[in-house]
Amino acid sequence: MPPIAVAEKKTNGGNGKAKLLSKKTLTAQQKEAIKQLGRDKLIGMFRAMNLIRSFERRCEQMYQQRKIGGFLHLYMGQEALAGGMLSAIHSDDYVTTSYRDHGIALALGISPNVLMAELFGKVTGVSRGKGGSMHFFSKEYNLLGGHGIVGGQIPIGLGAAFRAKYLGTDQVSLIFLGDGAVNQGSFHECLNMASIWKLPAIFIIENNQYGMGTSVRRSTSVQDMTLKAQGYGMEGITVDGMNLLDCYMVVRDAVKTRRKRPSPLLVEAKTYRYRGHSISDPGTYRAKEEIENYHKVDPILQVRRLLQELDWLDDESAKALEKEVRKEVDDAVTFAEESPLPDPSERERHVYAP
Amino acid sequence: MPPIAVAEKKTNGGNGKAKLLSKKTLTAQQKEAIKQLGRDKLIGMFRAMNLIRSFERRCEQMYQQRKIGGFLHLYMGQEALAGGMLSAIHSDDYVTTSYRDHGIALALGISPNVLMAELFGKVTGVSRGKGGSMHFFSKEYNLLGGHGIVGGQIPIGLGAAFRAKYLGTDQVSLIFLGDGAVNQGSFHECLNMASIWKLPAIFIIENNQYGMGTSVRRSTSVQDMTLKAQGYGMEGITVDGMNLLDCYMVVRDAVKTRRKRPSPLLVEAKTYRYRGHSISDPGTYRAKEEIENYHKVDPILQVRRLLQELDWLDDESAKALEKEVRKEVDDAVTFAEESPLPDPSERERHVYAP
Amino acid sequence: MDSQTITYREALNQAMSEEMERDETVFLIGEEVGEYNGAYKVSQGLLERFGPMRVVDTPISENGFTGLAVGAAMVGLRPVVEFMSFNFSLVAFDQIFSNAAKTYYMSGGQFPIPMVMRGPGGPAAQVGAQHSNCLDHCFANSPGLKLVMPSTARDAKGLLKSAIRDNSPVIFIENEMLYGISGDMPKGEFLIPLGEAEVRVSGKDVTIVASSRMAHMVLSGLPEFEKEGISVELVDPRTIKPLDMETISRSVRKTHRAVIVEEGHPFAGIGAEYSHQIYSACFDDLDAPIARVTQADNPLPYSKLLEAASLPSLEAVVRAAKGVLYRD
Amino acid sequence: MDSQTITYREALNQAMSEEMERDETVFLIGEEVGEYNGAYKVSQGLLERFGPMRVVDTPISENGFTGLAVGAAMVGLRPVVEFMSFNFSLVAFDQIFSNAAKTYYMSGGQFPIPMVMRGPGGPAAQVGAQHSNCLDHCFANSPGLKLVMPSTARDAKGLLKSAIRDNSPVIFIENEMLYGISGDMPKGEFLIPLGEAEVRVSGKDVTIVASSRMAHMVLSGLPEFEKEGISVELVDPRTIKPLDMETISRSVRKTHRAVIVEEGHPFAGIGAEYSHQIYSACFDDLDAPIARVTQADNPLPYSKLLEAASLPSLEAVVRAAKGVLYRD
Ligand SMILES: Cc1ncc(C[n+]2csc(CCOP(=O)(O)OP(=O)(O)O)c2C)c(N)n1
Ligand SMILES: Cc1ncc(C[n+]2csc(CCOP(=O)(O)OP(=O)(O)O)c2C)c(N)n1
Ligand SMILES: [Mg+2]
Ligand SMILES: [Mg+2]
Repeated sequence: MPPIAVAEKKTNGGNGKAKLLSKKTLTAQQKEAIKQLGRDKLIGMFRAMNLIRSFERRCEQMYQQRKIGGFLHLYMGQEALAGGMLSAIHSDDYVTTSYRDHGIALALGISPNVLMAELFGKVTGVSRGKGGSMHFFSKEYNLLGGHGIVGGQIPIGLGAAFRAKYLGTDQVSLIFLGDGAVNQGSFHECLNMASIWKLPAIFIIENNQYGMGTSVRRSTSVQDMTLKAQGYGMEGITVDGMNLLDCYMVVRDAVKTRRKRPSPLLVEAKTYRYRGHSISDPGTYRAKEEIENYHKVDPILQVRRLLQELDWLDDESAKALEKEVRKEVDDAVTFAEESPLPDPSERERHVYAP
Repeated sequence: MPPIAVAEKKTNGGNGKAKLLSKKTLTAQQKEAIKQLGRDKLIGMFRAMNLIRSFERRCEQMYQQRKIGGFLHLYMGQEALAGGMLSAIHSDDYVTTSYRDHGIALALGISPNVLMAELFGKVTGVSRGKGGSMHFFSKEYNLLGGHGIVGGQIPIGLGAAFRAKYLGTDQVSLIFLGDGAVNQGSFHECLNMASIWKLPAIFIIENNQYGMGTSVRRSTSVQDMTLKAQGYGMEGITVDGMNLLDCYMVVRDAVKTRRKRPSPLLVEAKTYRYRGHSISDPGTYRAKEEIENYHKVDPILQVRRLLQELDWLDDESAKALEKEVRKEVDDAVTFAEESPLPDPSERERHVYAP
Repeated sequence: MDSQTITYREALNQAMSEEMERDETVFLIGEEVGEYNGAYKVSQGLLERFGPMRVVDTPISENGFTGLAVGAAMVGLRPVVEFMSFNFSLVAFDQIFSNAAKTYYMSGGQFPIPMVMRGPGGPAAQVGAQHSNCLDHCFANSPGLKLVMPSTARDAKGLLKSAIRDNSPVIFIENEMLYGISGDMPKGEFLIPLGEAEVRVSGKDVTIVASSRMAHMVLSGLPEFEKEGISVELVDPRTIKPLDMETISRSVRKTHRAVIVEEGHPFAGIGAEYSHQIYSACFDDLDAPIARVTQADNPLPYSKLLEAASLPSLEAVVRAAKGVLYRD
Repeated sequence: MDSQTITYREALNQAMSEEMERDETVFLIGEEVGEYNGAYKVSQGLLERFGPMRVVDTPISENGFTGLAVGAAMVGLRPVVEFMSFNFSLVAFDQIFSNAAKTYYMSGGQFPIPMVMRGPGGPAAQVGAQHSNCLDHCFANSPGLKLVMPSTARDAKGLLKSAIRDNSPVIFIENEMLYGISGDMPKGEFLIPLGEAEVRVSGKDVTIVASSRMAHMVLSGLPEFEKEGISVELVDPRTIKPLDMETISRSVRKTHRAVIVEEGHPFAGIGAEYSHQIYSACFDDLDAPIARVTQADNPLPYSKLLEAASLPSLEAVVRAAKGVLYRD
C-alpha cells in the first residue's frame, strides 16, 4: 500500500517560471501600467514595500527584546501583493485578511506608529492594544481585520461585499487568505454565495506555498487554484505574487469592470514567505536553496532595479528613501515606547456596544 | 440594482433529456449490464424498488395515525439510486447517508420489520428506537447512518474509506448526500482529503433538485456538479438517477477499478423526490406539472416496462410480486406494533460504551 | 390599552417587519426565510413586503452566512440571521464565538456587531438527539454575546425589537413548541428592554426559575402546585445574559427556597449558574439546598416513551418543590 | 518504584507512542503532527516511528478530519485527533457534538466511538481573544463525551493512555503553558483511570478545586497561603466528566469552605457546576458561601497588562480563601 501522505523531498525550486521585472522584457501591459502609474505613484508603492520590510525587521528585534508578545507572523517576501493590489483600490473599498496582516495594514497607509503601538499593547494602538499582531482593525481605513482562525475572515469580507450590493455602492471587497485557508469549509461556502449573488468580492489567495510546515502539494488536491473557481462558475486568475506590477494590474482590471457590474473573482498569487510561519518557527522544512532562490526574485529588489532602469531612482535617492523609511520605523518604535499603557479600566470596555 | 436572489418561476420541466429504459433504445452497455445481472438479480432490484415505495406509502399512513413521530423524509422517486447503486457493491462495503435514509436501508437488504419498528420507537428497531426515521444505523449491514445535520455524514463516510486504506482492504465507501449538502463546508473539506490521500470514497449527490424549498438553481453556483470535481483533481460523472441500469453501472464501474487502486469519485445523479421535503412540507414551491412529468419517467415504471419487454415479467407475476411486497410491509407493521416498547432503563443505556 | 391577541410566531413576525420598516439597514438572512416564508413560517410575507435583497434565502452554509452577517454588521448593516434551528448553529460556532462575540472588543471598540441570531432551540417532539440540542449555556458563557429566551408572545415581540436595536450580537432562542401559543399584545410599537426578568406568578413558598417552554410547563402546572398547597413564585429571566439577578434574588429572599428548571442537560448548564449566583446572593436566606430539574444526562432518544423520560416534567418540578419544602 | 523525570510534553508523547505500539488501530491525525513533529512537538518522532499512515498530516480542515475520525472509530479504528489548539475545534463543533457524542446512543449501542480529541486549551501568553478560549464547559455539558484536563506529567500520561483505551469519545485538554513542566514518572506502563480526582495537597481550612494550569498556580502559591496561616486542601478533579464528586465533597465536608478556580469565564462554567454540586452534597457542612475565582467576563485582550488583569490570579485566590474564612 502506498502511504497515506507521501513524505516529500524538500524542494529546491524557486519561482522558476517568474519573469523578473526588467525594462527589456516588460510586456505591453506592464509598460502601460508604468505609464499610468507614473513615477511618483510607483515610487510610493516601492516605498510602501520598503516600509513593510523595514517595519517587520524591527518587529523581530522588538520581539526578541520582549516588547512584543504573543504570536507574530511576518509578511516578508510577500510585499508585492499588498503593495501592488492595495494601490489599485479606492479608500472606501474594504479589505479583510488573516493574522499575517502587517503588510496589508501598512500598504493601506495606516501609520506605523499605531501599528507598532498595537504590537506593544499600548492604548494608542490601532486596536487599542486589545488585538495585537494578528488583529489589526481600522475603521478609518476600512480594514476589517486581522483574523486568527484560518479561513474565518472569508465570510467577514463577503459581508462587506454584500453591503456594497445591498446599498448599491460601487465598492469592492478584497479578501486575502492563505493557501492553507483554501481547505477550510468557509472558503467553499463563501465562493458559492459570492457567485450566486454576484457579489463584488475579490478572493485573493496569497499562495506562499506553505501553511505552517505543510507544503501546498501535501495539503491541496490541485496545484492550480483557479481550477477551483470553475466549480463555482467564477472567473479565476493566477498572478506572479513576486511582481508588483502584475499584482497591481490584476486588481486594477478586476475592479474596473466590477464596480458597475458586481461579480466575484478568485485570484491566486504565487508568492513566498521568507521567514518561518511565525516567529517561533525555524522553518526547517524548507531547503536553504529554496529560500535563496526566492530571494533572487525578491519583490523589492525587482522594483528597485526597474526604477533604476527607468531612471526614476538613482542610488542616492534610493538610499535616501530607505533612510527615510528606517526613520519612520524608528519613530514608530519611539511612539510605541512612549505611549501610555492602557488604563486597567480598558479591560471591561468594549465587551458590549452602547 | 438586480435583486440578490432572483425569485424564479416555477418550472414545468421534467427530466427532459432522460432516455427511458426500453428494449429498443438500450445502449450496448445497458444491454451488457442486463445480461450480466440476469433475470433474477434484475427482478430482485425491481422488487427492492417496489419495497421502498410500498414501505414509504405505509409510513405516510402510519404517520397520520401517529404511530410514527418526529421528522419523516420520504425517498419516493429516488428508488433507482438506492436500488441500482447498492446492487453494485459488496456486503462489506460501507454506506453512509442523510436523514432521507429509508430507501438506502431497504436496498441494503435490511428487514422492513426492524425499520418499521424503529419508526414506531420500539426496542426491536434497527437503532433500538433511539434514532427514528433520520437515524437508521446497522452494524450488520455496514450502514453508518442516517444523519440529521446536512453534510454531517460526509466526513463519517470518509472515515470508512480511510479505514479501507489504513488496513489495506479492498472496501469502498459510498457516501450519499443531497444537492443542498453540496454547499456545506464539510463537502469541500472531504473531497480535498479524499483526493490528496486517494481514498476509496464515492461521493454520490442525489440531486433531487431541491433542498427543502430551494431549487438547486438558487442555491448552487453551477448546475453541473461534476465541474466541482475538477477543483479537487477528481473524476466526476453525471448519471440519470431515474434509470436503474445507469445507476447500477456507474457504481459497478467505479468500484471495479477502485478496489485495487483506491481513488475517490464524484457522482451526480439527477433525480426527483415526489413528496415534499418532509411529511409536513406541502411542497407548493413546485408546479404540479413538474411533478407529473417526473412521474412519467418513474424509475419503477421504467424497469417494469423493461422487464416486460424482456419477457422476464408478465402481468401476473408482476402483480404477485407487488402483493408479496405489500405483504412484507404489512408484516413489518405487525412486527412493529407487536414489538415491546423500550424498557425505561433503555434511556440511560448507550451513553458511554463499556 | 388597545391590545390584540396574536401568536408567538406572529409576534416575532411583527417585530421583524416593524424593525425592517423602521430601519432600512435591517435585513433577514437564512435558509428558506424568503420564498418558503420560513421553515416555521416566522418570516411569512416578509419577502413579498421587503423584496429579495432584504429577505435573503441562503444555501445551506450556516458558517458562511453567519460570518457574512458579522461582516455586514461591521460595515453598518443590521442583520437578523435565522437558524432554521439552533442545532444547525453548531456548524457556525466559529463565526459566532470567534467573530461575532469578539470583534467589537478585539478592534478596541471600532466595530460594533449589531446583529441578531434567532431561531428555535431545544427539543421539539421526537426529532431525535441531533435536532434537540440546548446550546444556551454555550452562548451564555461567552462575553460579547447577549442571550434572550422569550416565553410569551408579548416578550417575543418586545424583546426581539430590542435585540434588533441592540448594538451587540444577540442570540435569540425561540421555541418550536411555543410558536402556536397566543397572547395579548399591545397594539402599535412597544419594546421590552433586555436584561429584565419577569415575575410571572407571585407566591410565597418557593421560587421557581424557568424560561421559555419550561416557564409554560410550570404555568400550566399551577393547579398541581395548588393541590399540594404550595404557593409558587415563578420567575422567568427572559434575558439570560445579562441576567437580572436582582429580581431572582429578591424572590428567593422572600421564599427562602428555589427550584431551577432547565430544559437542557445539567452539567454546567445555565441552571448551574443560577444556582451559584443564588447561593452567593442568598446564602443566609436559603432554608434548603436549591433543587435543579433538568433534562437527563443522555442524548435525547427518538422513542416517545424514552424521550418523555428524559425531559424535565411537571411531575419532577412538583417533586422538587416538595423536596425543598421538606415535604416528602 | 523505578521512575524517571520527564516533561508533560514527553509524557503525552510516551502515552501515544506506547498505545500505538500496543494497538495497531490507534492512529494520530491532525495538522502538523507528522513531518513537523507537532506544532508544540507533542508528537515528536511519531511519524518516523509509525509512518505516514498512522501519523497523518491533514489540511486545515478540522470539521472534515474530526468527522473522518468519528467515521473511522465507527468501523474499528481508534483515532487520536490533535487540535493544534482547542480554539480551532470551534469549526469542528458539529462533528464533535452531533456525531462523536451522539452516535453510540443514536445507533442503539451499535457503534461505539473510541476516539480521543486532544490538544492545548485555554489562554497561553498574549495570544489574543480568538486563541484563548476555554471550551471545557461546552464539552462537559454534552452527554456522550468525557472530559479530561491533566495538570501534571504523570496525569498527562496515565490519563491519556486510559483515554485512548476508552471506548467513548474523550476530550483531552492539555495546556500549552504546562508542556515544559517536569514530573516524576514511573518507568514502564501505567494508567490512571478516568473519573478519579486527586487531593494534591491536604489541609484543613479550605478546599480549593482547580484543574490544569490553575492547579499549578495554587501549588506555586502554597507559601502565600502559609504566610496567611491558611491550610489549603487542593483537589484536582483531573477528569471533569465524569466528575469525582465523592472526593470533592469529602474534602469540603472536612474543611467546610470551598474556593473554585476556573481559568475560563464564569457564566455556566464548570465552576458553576462544581458549586451547585458541592452545595447539594454539603449544604449543611458549608460555613460560608462558595467563592469562585474565574477569568473576567470579557474577551481576553492582547495587552499584557490587560490580559493579566483578566485572568484568575493567585492573589485573587488568596483573597477568596480569606473571604470564605471571613478574614478580610
Ligand atoms: C481553523 C484553524 N486551524 C488551525 C490554525 C493554526 N494555524 C494558524 S496559521 C496556519 C497555517 C495557515 O496557512 P496559510 O493559510 O497558507 O497562511 P499563511 O500562514 O501561509 O499566510 C495554521 C494551521 C488556525 N489558526 N485556525
Ligand atoms: C446544517 C443543517 N442546516 C439545515 C438543516 C435543515 N435541513 C434539513 S434537510 C435540508 C435540505 C437538504 O437538502 P438536500 O441536501 O438537497 O437533501 P434532500 O432533502 O433533498 O434529500 C435542510 C435545510 C440541517 N438539517 N442541517
Ligand atoms: Mg501559506
Ligand atoms: Mg435535494
